[in-house]
Amino acid sequence: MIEIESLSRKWKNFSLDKLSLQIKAGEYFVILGPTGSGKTLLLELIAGFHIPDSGRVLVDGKEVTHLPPEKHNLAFVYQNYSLFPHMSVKKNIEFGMRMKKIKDPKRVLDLARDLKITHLLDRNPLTLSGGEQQRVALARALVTDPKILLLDEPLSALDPRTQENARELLLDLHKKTNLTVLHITHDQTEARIMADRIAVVMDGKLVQVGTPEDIFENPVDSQVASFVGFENVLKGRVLSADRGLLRIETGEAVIDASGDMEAGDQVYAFLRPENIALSKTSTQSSIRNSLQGRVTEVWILGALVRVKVDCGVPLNALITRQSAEEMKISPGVPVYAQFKASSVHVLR
Amino acid sequence: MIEIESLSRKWKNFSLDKLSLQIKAGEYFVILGPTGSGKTLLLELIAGFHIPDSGRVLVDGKEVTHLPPEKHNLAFVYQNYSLFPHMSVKKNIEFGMRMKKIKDPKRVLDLARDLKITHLLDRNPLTLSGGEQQRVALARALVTDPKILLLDEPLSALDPRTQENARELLLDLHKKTNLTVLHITHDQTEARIMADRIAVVMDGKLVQVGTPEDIFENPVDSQVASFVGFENVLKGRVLSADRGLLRIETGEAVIDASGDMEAGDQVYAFLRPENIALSKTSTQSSIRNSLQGRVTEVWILGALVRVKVDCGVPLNALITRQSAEEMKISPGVPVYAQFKASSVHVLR
Amino acid sequence: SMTFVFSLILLVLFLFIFLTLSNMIFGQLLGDFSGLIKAVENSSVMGAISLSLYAGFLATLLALFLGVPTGYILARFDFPGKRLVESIIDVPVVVPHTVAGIAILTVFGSRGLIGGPLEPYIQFRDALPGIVVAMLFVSMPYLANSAREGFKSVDPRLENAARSLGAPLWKAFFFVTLPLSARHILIGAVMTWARAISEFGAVVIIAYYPMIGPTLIYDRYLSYGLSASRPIAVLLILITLSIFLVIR
Amino acid sequence: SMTFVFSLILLVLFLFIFLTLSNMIFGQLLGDFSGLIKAVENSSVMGAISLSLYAGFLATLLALFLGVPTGYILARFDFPGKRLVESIIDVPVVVPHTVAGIAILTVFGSRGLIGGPLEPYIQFRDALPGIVVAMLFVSMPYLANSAREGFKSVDPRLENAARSLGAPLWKAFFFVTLPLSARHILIGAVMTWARAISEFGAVVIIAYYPMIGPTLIYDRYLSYGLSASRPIAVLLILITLSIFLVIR
Repeated sequence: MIEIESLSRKWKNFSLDKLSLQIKAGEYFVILGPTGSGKTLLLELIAGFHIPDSGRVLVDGKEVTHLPPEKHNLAFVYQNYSLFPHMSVKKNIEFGMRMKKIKDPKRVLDLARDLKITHLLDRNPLTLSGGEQQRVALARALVTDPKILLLDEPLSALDPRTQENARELLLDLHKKTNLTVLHITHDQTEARIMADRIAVVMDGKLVQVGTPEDIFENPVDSQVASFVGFENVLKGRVLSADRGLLRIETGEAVIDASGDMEAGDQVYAFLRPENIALSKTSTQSSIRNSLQGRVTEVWILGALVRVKVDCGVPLNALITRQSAEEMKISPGVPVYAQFKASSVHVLR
Repeated sequence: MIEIESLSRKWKNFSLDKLSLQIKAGEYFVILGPTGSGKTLLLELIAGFHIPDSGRVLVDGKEVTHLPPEKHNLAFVYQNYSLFPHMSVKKNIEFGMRMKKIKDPKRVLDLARDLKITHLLDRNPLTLSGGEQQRVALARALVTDPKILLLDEPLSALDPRTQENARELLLDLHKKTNLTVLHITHDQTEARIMADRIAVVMDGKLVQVGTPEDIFENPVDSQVASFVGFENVLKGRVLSADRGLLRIETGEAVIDASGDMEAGDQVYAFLRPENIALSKTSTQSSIRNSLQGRVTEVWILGALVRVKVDCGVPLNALITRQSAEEMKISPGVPVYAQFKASSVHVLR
Repeated sequence: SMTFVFSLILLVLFLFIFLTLSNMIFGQLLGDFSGLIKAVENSSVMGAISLSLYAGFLATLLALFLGVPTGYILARFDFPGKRLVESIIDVPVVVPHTVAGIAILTVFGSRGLIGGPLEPYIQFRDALPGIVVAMLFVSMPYLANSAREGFKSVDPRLENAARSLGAPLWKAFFFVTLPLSARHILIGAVMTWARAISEFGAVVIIAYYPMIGPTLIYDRYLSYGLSASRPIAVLLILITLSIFLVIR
Repeated sequence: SMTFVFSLILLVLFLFIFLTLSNMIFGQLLGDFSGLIKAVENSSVMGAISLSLYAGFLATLLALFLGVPTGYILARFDFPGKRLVESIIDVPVVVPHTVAGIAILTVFGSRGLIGGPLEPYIQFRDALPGIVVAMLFVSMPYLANSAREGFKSVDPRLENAARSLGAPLWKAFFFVTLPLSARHILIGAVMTWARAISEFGAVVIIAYYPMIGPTLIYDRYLSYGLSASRPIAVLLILITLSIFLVIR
């Protein structure tokens, strides 16, 4: 368990401002935030590489704020893995045991087998692929059996295919060993897939903590909303509110949404492009918006197509190439943009 | 018009091997190939920065193979834009005119207006964003009114949003000025969107030339096929062939495809993940394959979900998150993998 | 802690250098200021110091003329024997100073390979040309290496871009490559000049006369002892350091 | 073309350095080989050369002891006045050699700030310690700068990783940081040693005797002329260059 109490620190261009956070034992906790938001600084403060300007860090109830890093007893894996380039993979893994004077050669071999790096033990780390380096870094960090694992952007140096395997590996490790994992990333998809809970950090401040559902379905403010992928931001006014069902006027369109606003409220409606479907025919219903409009721009992005539709308000939709071809989507074509009322996220 | 005749050159780790190619006047021509395939070397040979070991380069019918680069009369824009950091944006754009002793200040201003960089003219290029730098580099290259524009990976240094604008800009420029554009890239989507014609270069050799449709629907060999996104590669045997409609046995499945093979032929069938739809119900027809299978792995990739299905052969499908949720796709779930016979590309 | 011990050692090193120089300088300024004034008023002292600065300047000019093109070739082209050429150009840095003097005298003396044929036209021994050649020999590598690093730091694609815009190679060099490596070359020139005017051993062998600053200091020290040579030493270093500060 | 002209200039520079050294060396080897043999058999010649190598070795050891911790602090920490400290540590490179000698004599002479109190225990003037101090003063910056660059090239995250694995700072330093900057430090040590044994001006002022190689060359040149000093010069440079080649 990690308790962070009102932690502040300025360092180079980064700063953290009175950040408090509790991470439960055994949790897979992800800190999500854009590049430069101070995430790595936070991780380095927890690991003891920096001393905070104010505030405390407690690990399992014991204050470690001013202890040197070697007394924090947690495993730390950097984005670039930071393997020692002058030691073999085996020596890298044994390093922690040498420092802590633990003799247990079997543990190195067991861990190497679990992480599928037995065949790499005599290699130099510089000759390994990104995915292999990561597994070695994990073995090195876990060999002395720490209870807490800190991961600094663990997937961002890997190519997409290796990322898939690495995610699986990390979740597996977490499940099997009952580790508390604190993982930082700027990638919302990664956070959504992996986290038990997520904290969103922006500009050195904690903005929201919650389950992935909380964060991705109910972002607390517009900054979080657009960071987690609600690209369509519609400014409007609530026309009527009836038991949670809102009618909102935005631009020259009226949309249905759900929320606890009142008639007359000025609101913002957030909508993900992938939640907007396009159709040649209208299929109106009480819980489904269907706005008539006209395609203004089309961009093919591999298997997906991004379509801008003018429905009185401009909407960005993301559809498959196949359906774009079937509907012969191109600028000027009339379409209906359809989305569920429940996929509109409304904030004041 | 550019004619390349049997061009060979070894340089560092790159080499070109007897490459011949003709680019027509006014064409938007894309050279597509993986990193390290020698694309940039080819472009630098055309521009005269290297002398080929053998072969010739002709521009508008005139041989330029051994002329120094300043006599090639073509515009060259590097991936990093290579703006002169010790000159203002304006001086950068004027450089070509200074060298060619052309005095026409209006041309600089007109071009700056067309490329929307008038407000940047007094800035230092190092302070510009990637997209701005690219527009300045284009202005600098085009100010002396060349007939041919060579682009070295022009989009790969830009973030995705800026890429969209840059594509539009390049296509616009091409349309308005009747420039011959030779654009190299490793990105198949970029090639597909932008090219009039595409040449695929691999390991220094020309593998295929054709329209985007030719390349992406009818790759000549398995190397090109998997490079342009046919991720599913099924090895099989033609059971029957009837007026272009093939039945192919692969693994424990039989699929329909089209091609001019004969019964008994050993073939490879290529299939894009985005062309495979998943469904809970079978909708068999003569031109649509529908293979019964079971989900083995699921990976959420933002708005898309990648699903591995075992249908007697393993198939990778790419579907939207929405439909994955509606079908409650998860490992173990039975599904039908459906794809048109026409989206199977068959090669011997 | 380790950091504390290391900081103490840094302090010792700093004090060794700082005290050694400041003790001499302030000892002179505070203890015997009139000696310094006398040195300034002495024409042979000022003549020797001026000669140091002037000969150093000439050596630097020659070094620029030879070192800038050399640096460019080494930065841009590969050729067989390149590593040997680079090593030879670096050798003067490690040659003991009087050995360099003997070598220069052998070649540029009146019976030497170069000095012999040139004897009717130019005198090296005990003359300004000899001083300049000795200074050039020991300081040359600084300029050639700086220029090479400067040119290496300029992306060749900038040169290519200039050429595709219509610049022949020499225009690309003068309008793009040279301005962008000017800082490196300037720093190299300052180091070359400083190395040239600091030289004693190589110069004293080919030309005891006319005396440069370091030779005069040695001469006074031998004839009249420490107190007679120290004012000149202080004067020389103060002038050198202030020229440095001005250039930076 | 420009490339051709530049290549010619490179050739001139190369020949200037190569001919100067090879003319002296081959002139001796081919023209007066017996003179070289006599020098090898002469005990005062071999004694002076050995003293050069030995004193240079001691200066390098001291430089390592002082320069490695200094380089680490400068690479890893920011503190007020850091730029001043770095500048002062670099000053010996630009101090004229006889000026350095005068400064060292001022401080380490028998009436000096340090030499005075130490007089009963250790003699600097005309003694090995004086030679070593003079060599250390002029060569120190090479080691401190190399070590600093070496430590800068080691990612601090490697140190952090070692510490999170249970290593206190000094173990992280000795097991991770130091081995990874060993190459830089070794190159710095070789340069320091080369600079130390090449010094003449600073050494000759604090200690004409016991004679080091460069001093003996100068002494023989003054007393007996070029032909008497050249064999020693050739011997010294051959020994120096071969030690270099062995180390590299």
